[in-house]
Amino acid sequence: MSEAKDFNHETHPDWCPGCGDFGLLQALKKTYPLLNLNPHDLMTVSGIGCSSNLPGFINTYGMHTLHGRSLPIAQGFKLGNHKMTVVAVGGDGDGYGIGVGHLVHAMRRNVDITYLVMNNEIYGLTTGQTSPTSDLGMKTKSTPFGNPEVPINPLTLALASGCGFVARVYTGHIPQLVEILKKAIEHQGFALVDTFSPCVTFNKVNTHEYFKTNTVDIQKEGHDPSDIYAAYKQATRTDKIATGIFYQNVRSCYEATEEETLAEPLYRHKLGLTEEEQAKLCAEFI
Amino acid sequence: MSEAKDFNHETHPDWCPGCGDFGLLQALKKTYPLLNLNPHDLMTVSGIGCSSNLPGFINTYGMHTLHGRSLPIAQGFKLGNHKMTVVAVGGDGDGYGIGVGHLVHAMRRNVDITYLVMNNEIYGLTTGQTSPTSDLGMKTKSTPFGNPEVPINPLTLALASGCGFVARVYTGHIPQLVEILKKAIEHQGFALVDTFSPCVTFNKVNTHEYFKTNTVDIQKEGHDPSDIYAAYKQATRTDKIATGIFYQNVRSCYEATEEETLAEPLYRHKLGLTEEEQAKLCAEFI
Amino acid sequence: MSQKKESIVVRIAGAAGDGIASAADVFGRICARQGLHVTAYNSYQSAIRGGHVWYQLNIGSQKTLSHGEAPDVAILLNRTSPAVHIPQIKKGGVVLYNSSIIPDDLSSLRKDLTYYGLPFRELVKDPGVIAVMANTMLIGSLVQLLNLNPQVGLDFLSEEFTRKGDKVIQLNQLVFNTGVDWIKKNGKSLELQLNGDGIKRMLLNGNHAFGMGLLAHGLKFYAAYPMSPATGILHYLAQKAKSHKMVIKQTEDELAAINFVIGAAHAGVRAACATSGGGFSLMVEAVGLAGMMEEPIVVINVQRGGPSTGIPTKQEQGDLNLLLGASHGEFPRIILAPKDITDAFHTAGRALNLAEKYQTPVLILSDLYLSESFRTTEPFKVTLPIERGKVQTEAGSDYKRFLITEDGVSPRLIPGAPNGMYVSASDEHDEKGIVISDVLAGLPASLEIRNKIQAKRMKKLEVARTEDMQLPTVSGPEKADLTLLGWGSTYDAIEEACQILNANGHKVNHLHFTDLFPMPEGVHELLKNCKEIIGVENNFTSQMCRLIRAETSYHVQRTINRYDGEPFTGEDIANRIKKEMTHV
Amino acid sequence: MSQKKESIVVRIAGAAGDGIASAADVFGRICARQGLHVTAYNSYQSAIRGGHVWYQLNIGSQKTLSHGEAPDVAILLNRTSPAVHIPQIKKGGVVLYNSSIIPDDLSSLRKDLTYYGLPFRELVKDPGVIAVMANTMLIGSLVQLLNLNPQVGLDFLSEEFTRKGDKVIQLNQLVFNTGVDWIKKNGKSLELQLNGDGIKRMLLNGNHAFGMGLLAHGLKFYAAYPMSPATGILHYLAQKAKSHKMVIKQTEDELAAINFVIGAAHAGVRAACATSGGGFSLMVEAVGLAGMMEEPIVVINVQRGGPSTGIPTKQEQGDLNLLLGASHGEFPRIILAPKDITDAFHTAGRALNLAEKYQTPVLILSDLYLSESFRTTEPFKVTLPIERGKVQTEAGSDYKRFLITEDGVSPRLIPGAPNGMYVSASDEHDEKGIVISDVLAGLPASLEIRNKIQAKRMKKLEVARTEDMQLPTVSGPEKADLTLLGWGSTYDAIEEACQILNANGHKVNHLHFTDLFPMPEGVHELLKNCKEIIGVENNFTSQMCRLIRAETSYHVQRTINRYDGEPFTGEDIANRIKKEMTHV
Ligand SMILES: Cc1ncc(C[n+]2csc(CCOP(=O)(O)OP(=O)(O)O)c2C)c(N)n1
Ligand SMILES: Cc1ncc(C[n+]2csc(CCOP(=O)(O)OP(=O)(O)O)c2C)c(N)n1
Ligand code: SF4
Ligand code: SF4
Ligand SMILES: [Mg+2]
Ligand SMILES: [Mg+2]
Repeated sequence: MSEAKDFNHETHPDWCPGCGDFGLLQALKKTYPLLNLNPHDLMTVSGIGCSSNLPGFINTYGMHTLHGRSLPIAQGFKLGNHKMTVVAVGGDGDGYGIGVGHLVHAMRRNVDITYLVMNNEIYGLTTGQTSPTSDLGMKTKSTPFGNPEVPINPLTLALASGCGFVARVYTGHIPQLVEILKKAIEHQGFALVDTFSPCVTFNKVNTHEYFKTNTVDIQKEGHDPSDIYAAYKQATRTDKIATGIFYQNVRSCYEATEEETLAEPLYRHKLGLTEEEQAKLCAEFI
Repeated sequence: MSEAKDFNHETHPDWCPGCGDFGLLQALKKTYPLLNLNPHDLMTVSGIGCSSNLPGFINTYGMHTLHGRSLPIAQGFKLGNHKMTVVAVGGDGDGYGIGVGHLVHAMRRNVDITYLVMNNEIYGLTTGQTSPTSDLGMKTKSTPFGNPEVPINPLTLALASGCGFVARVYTGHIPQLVEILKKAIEHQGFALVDTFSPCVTFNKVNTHEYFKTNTVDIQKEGHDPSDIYAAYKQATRTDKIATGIFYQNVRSCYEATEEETLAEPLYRHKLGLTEEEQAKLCAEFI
Repeated sequence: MSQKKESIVVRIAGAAGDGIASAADVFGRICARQGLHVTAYNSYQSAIRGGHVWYQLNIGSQKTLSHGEAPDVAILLNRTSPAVHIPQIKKGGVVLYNSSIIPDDLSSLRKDLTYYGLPFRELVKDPGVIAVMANTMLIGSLVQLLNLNPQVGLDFLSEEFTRKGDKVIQLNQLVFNTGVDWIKKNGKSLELQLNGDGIKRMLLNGNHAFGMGLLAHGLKFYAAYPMSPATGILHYLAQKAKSHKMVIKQTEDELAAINFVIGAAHAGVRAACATSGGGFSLMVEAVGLAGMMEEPIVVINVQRGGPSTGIPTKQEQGDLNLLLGASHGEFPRIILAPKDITDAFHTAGRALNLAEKYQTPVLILSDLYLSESFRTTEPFKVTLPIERGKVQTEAGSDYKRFLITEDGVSPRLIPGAPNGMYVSASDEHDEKGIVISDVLAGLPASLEIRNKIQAKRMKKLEVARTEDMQLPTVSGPEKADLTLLGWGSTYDAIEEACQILNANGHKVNHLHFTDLFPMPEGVHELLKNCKEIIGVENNFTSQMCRLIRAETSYHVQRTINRYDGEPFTGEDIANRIKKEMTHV
Repeated sequence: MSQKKESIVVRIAGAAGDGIASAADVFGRICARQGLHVTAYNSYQSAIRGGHVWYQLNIGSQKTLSHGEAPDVAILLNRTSPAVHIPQIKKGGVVLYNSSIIPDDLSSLRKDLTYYGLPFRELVKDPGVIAVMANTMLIGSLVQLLNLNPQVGLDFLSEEFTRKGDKVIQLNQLVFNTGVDWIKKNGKSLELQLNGDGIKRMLLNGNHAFGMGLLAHGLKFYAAYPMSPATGILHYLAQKAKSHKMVIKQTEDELAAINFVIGAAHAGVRAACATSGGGFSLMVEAVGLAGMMEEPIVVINVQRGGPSTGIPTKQEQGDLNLLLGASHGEFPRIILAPKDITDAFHTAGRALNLAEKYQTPVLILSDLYLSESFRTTEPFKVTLPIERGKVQTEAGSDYKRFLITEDGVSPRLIPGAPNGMYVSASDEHDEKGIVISDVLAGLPASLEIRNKIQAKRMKKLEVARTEDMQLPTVSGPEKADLTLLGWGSTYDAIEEACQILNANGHKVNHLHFTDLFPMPEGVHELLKNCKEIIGVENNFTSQMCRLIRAETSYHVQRTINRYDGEPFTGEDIANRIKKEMTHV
């Protein structure tokens, strides 16, 4: 049985004091014991960004990779060792900007991994440029006259791409976050959790205060997560910012299509051929 | 006043006889005169694929570029010369596979270009591998045991990404196609037209016959293209394959955010600074 | 000449979609099964139907070293091919064609050829017959023309169509025999000394060999995005996925493909991907990631005519510079360029071993010619045992993933072991993997860590250079007047050129690189001892000669470059050398 | 020594978020406005808050050639900095700090230093005051310590805060004066000969110079994805977008950025993008596209510590190989590496001209040190007229976009002209742009077209080599015993090293490359005439020396390599040379 403290890492997070990412880190440490996961059962994969530094701050196996490429790596790892629980993490730039193509394909492919986006609606690590989720008109270092682009809506994108678990939560709401993380990791197949994780340094609009004031928990409002059209409506409502589980639908995950091959994890397979097997391969060309 | 034949090119298309792409080519030649467009008013931009060969078969300006990169190039060109009408064309692999990240961003960015995807649900030019729109379970050269991935739905993707004009049509239905192309090009902002354009050589499932039998024109059924939720439903219905204009919503296009700069097309601007202007720039650092 | 020819060049030509490749396959297999040697090259274009496509097969009693230049015999399948191909046929050659499709009088084109027009529609009236079967008839006529054993053809057809049932088999055999009989009746077999040695060889291409080589040496994960001429590897492996329990994954693009591979490799799986130059260009960033995170991955780049989309169905050795420079910053990489199909099989295994030995990307350079031309080849036997290097599944008390060691290679723990938790990062890190770029960079202690860990990684290059990289092979006369220098797939063509030149009284030998980078010590020595060197490369700028100069200062001043998209043949090289020689 | 020092090295140190950069800017500007020379380098990490950050300014009456090694004076801003920085201060140096934040007794760390602890909280009690203003106080004390004119500081503050109103100005001036007065009362100004020449120079960094250089030379379109240390160019240009009517676009990634630029360039717009190594790795495929479609684009790669994410806030010259090998296949490219900030301005313009002259990608190599270090620099004047090469807006009767010409450059028609319709393709094409890879590839006529059009493109490289590429500069004594060879941003540091060494009685000169590729004729000559050469590179493998060897066979056998992420200083190089010399 693991405890939250088993996941503490010797390295203190280098995030700014107050950064929303602390919330997710804390919640993960609380969630894993609830799922009976030990540090060595977990592979945390990230891209590049402030948020993507997370694998270095939690005591699990980890890969801290390239900006935008965490999902291909996480999926490749999972197929190589599907007994481990794979959690991909990163920022809005990483996942919805440079990485959005991989995201769209990962959602339809449905490898059983969990993807947590620390969405601060800004590029943190590069010191404050527009991100794909920045508000229209937001002034940043790269858009001093205002962001000219309508932001991506990660939730409708996920719903449209066949994602079987679509949720959103503010990282300051730890109990809700833990609850959702638990369900997301338990979900068989690709799960997306978009977390509002304020950047206290570069985003002076979408602050902790802002999310505390404007979010609403749609589970409390009785939202039915099996109704995809209701989910679309929640994802686009403008009165409040909806949080909670928007949609869940269990469908066969990718690994199931490789059932026989993955009866044993790939990395444990015996390698090489017998002479007969080799000869048989050659015979096909004779 | 242009005529269809003005758009004929000396090069005969190298598509297989019966390829669906002929339909789009023919329809484009019919559409441009209806819009009073001359060959030199048009820039046709494509990626790589059978479908992406189209710019070489029509008498307009053209760029035949890289697999998956037609949209960034088309947008860059349009911002450089927004007086020309820019039409990007390509295949399902080009646009929904390798290029889907650019597509998602182009749709929210809303540069005023038209994007026509010749969707044959297969990789044609590379001789028949699974494409992101191939049916689940489809046997192809790269998936001899069946495609393990749920296909992308380009329409829900477009609706979810803020695309202001979302349509689909079978290239064998020329009058419907011409009608839709006309509206798509007229639409101010990014317009996506997904065309079913059968690959007679490598896709033996989604054939001309198949689309002739299974499509229905939703305009004829009275679909309201201003209702996005109705559009989602049409895009996911299973009784028939819906074609027509699913959604249209005019919002300010990207060029409008650069109104002053683009008062004159960028390529015609006078270049260089006066000595005073140069001195002023320097003075900022003193 | 009184001696009968021991080899013959056959060309089958028509348009894309005419079934040329499968006709060539049938014919090639018939030859191979009689113990003849075959080298077959498909000249095609980036169009699915139409255009001008031809397959050229060089058949011999001895090993044929290239697909040959001008054909002795041509099978023409459509009406546009005579004008293109008849001018290219060797003097006194033979043309076989279906006169129901080509009703024209071909003899007006050239008088010195023998024309056999078989009227398919008249000869075969069976209602089950389909147009493409005319090819089978023409193959039958070819078999008879070359005096090969028709029974081998009949047997092959019956195997080939087993799954389609007896009716189909019989029909095909009938059509085949029609061709045989027609020549018997109306034609005359050629006087040849085509004697098979009875050994049944495989007829396969380099992509098959790469695929089988990976599989045979423990590949378990493969990811790719289709791209000619690399796709054959994907097709081969995809078919073997279930029977050999591999995960073979077509991904959304090449960025994904290589990163999937890195993920799988990190899990402890032997993993590889292949692509062509354009796809490799997209993989560049991740190659550096693998270098930094010390992941054992194998990437095959099957070169084609560039730059950019270029001439995608044509040959070039144009990507060596790309591989040498791939990714920003500095890290160890190994580059291998197998010289033929057998070498492709073994190189695949060797690359998997080296990747795990050095925990760094191993890059293989193939090209369209090696990957797509078919050769008769002795069945492969695995000679290299699978060696996985420093790998462990359990962690000691103070495990350090990036431990500084003498050879630069650190013990690699497969994730999952209790107590071994570590992070592999693309950021610079210390021996434990803890990132030093975040809050420590620039401090005196980190400068030292950085220096050590960068030197550790780079050390692997030096160890590989001395322990594993092979010197170029030298073949032919020892004290030659001229040395032809090549690399990768041009091996056989250069060998053939040497044979031709030496038969002509020259004294030419052949120096050939397969292990390109890091370059072993001793190359300069080898080159210095040559009297005169001509670099032979299928590119514009002599990239290999440039690499040699960068490594050794040796300047190969005279080069032969072919960059029109066609592969070299021995004859072609010999002719160019002869021209060059007049300038010596 | 009786002579007073004419330069001084100041370090401001603390944690990220302590306002170090803006304090350094204020101080640097105050110096610059008195006509002093400033070189300032920010040593920071890949974290937004915390860690150890320091800014080092080398201030001099004469031009300062580097940011210097050990500081004479240090301003310490937080409690963790004394332990790190005090050991590094020059003997007899001075420490300024806010004793309200650092209450510790620092003198226990070193006895030879002078410590001035200013108790900010006691000295400034105004209720409007905020913590970060302590920096202003310390700058005030520094100004007084160095005997600079405080009025310049007061004036600067009033300008700086104009928009924030008089209250803020007055408060800042009050705090500044507090520092001045405190030193007057409790300290002693240093004995220095810091005399400004009264000329007001800019204080700016290389990214500003690139941005302004592009703008001044006709840039109209710029696309980028943020990446340190290149982002400064985006920030600069974004602010100028409206006033100078440019479209400055942040795109979704680097793949998009360069392809946007290609689109805009095709429309006839001067267009560029910049990134760092990782982003450039992603641009590799499109660089080849621009080469093939003959599009005039400029790409700036601002190098940082690699490989992979590496040490992103640190210095390296590690991407030359990447640029040389970027993209599959062969096409012409030009690579320039400006040597300092002024050169960055002019190189931006030159690159835009060369791109249009040769209609091919021009790549600029900068690095973190050049792009992010600040220097006092004379205001820029455009000296290079904008030249757009063979460009036309109207089409003749038989316009051919890829016309074969003597210099390889074809007249470029801006799309939109009636009757000029053409397609630019990444596939190989004929002079009109018609693709030959589809149905024509491999036919004799296409082989000829391919050969000609490939030779045409490659011709541009040869023309550029002779017409435009400049030989390396040589500075210092003519018949030197030792030549230091460098490239790009290390120019000033190597100059400084030469000065130090020559002042020590050595005879050292400096050979410096800015035009890297294609390499002009004559380099070998230059090198051969040197007695002894040491290559000085901010990387592990001496990439420039390797390029020289590949081009000329000349082997620079002795090298100094720094790859710990720090930039060279003259002192550092001189020390390493001295060590090396003992081995001569
Ligand atoms: C290929 C590449 N391009 C750009 C960068 C620079 N970069 C580092 S982090 C980042 C974006 C950070 O934003 P986000 O992903 O939202 O993470 P955050 O820092 O906000 O948590 C960028 C652009 C990079 N590392 N690699
Ligand atoms: C970077 C890159 N990867 C792969 C390819 C090979 N390739 C050419 S076309 C194509 C896909 C074709 O499919 P699609 O876009 O659907 O077009 P279609 O041929 O079906 O019309 C691929 C993978 C390429 N040209 N470039
Ligand atoms: S810059 Fe923003 S995102 Fe990054 S650590 Fe600080 S608060 Fe968090
Ligand atoms: S292969 Fe398919 S997509 Fe390509 S031209 Fe032929 S029918 Fe059309
Ligand atoms: Mg962010
Ligand atoms: Mg397709």
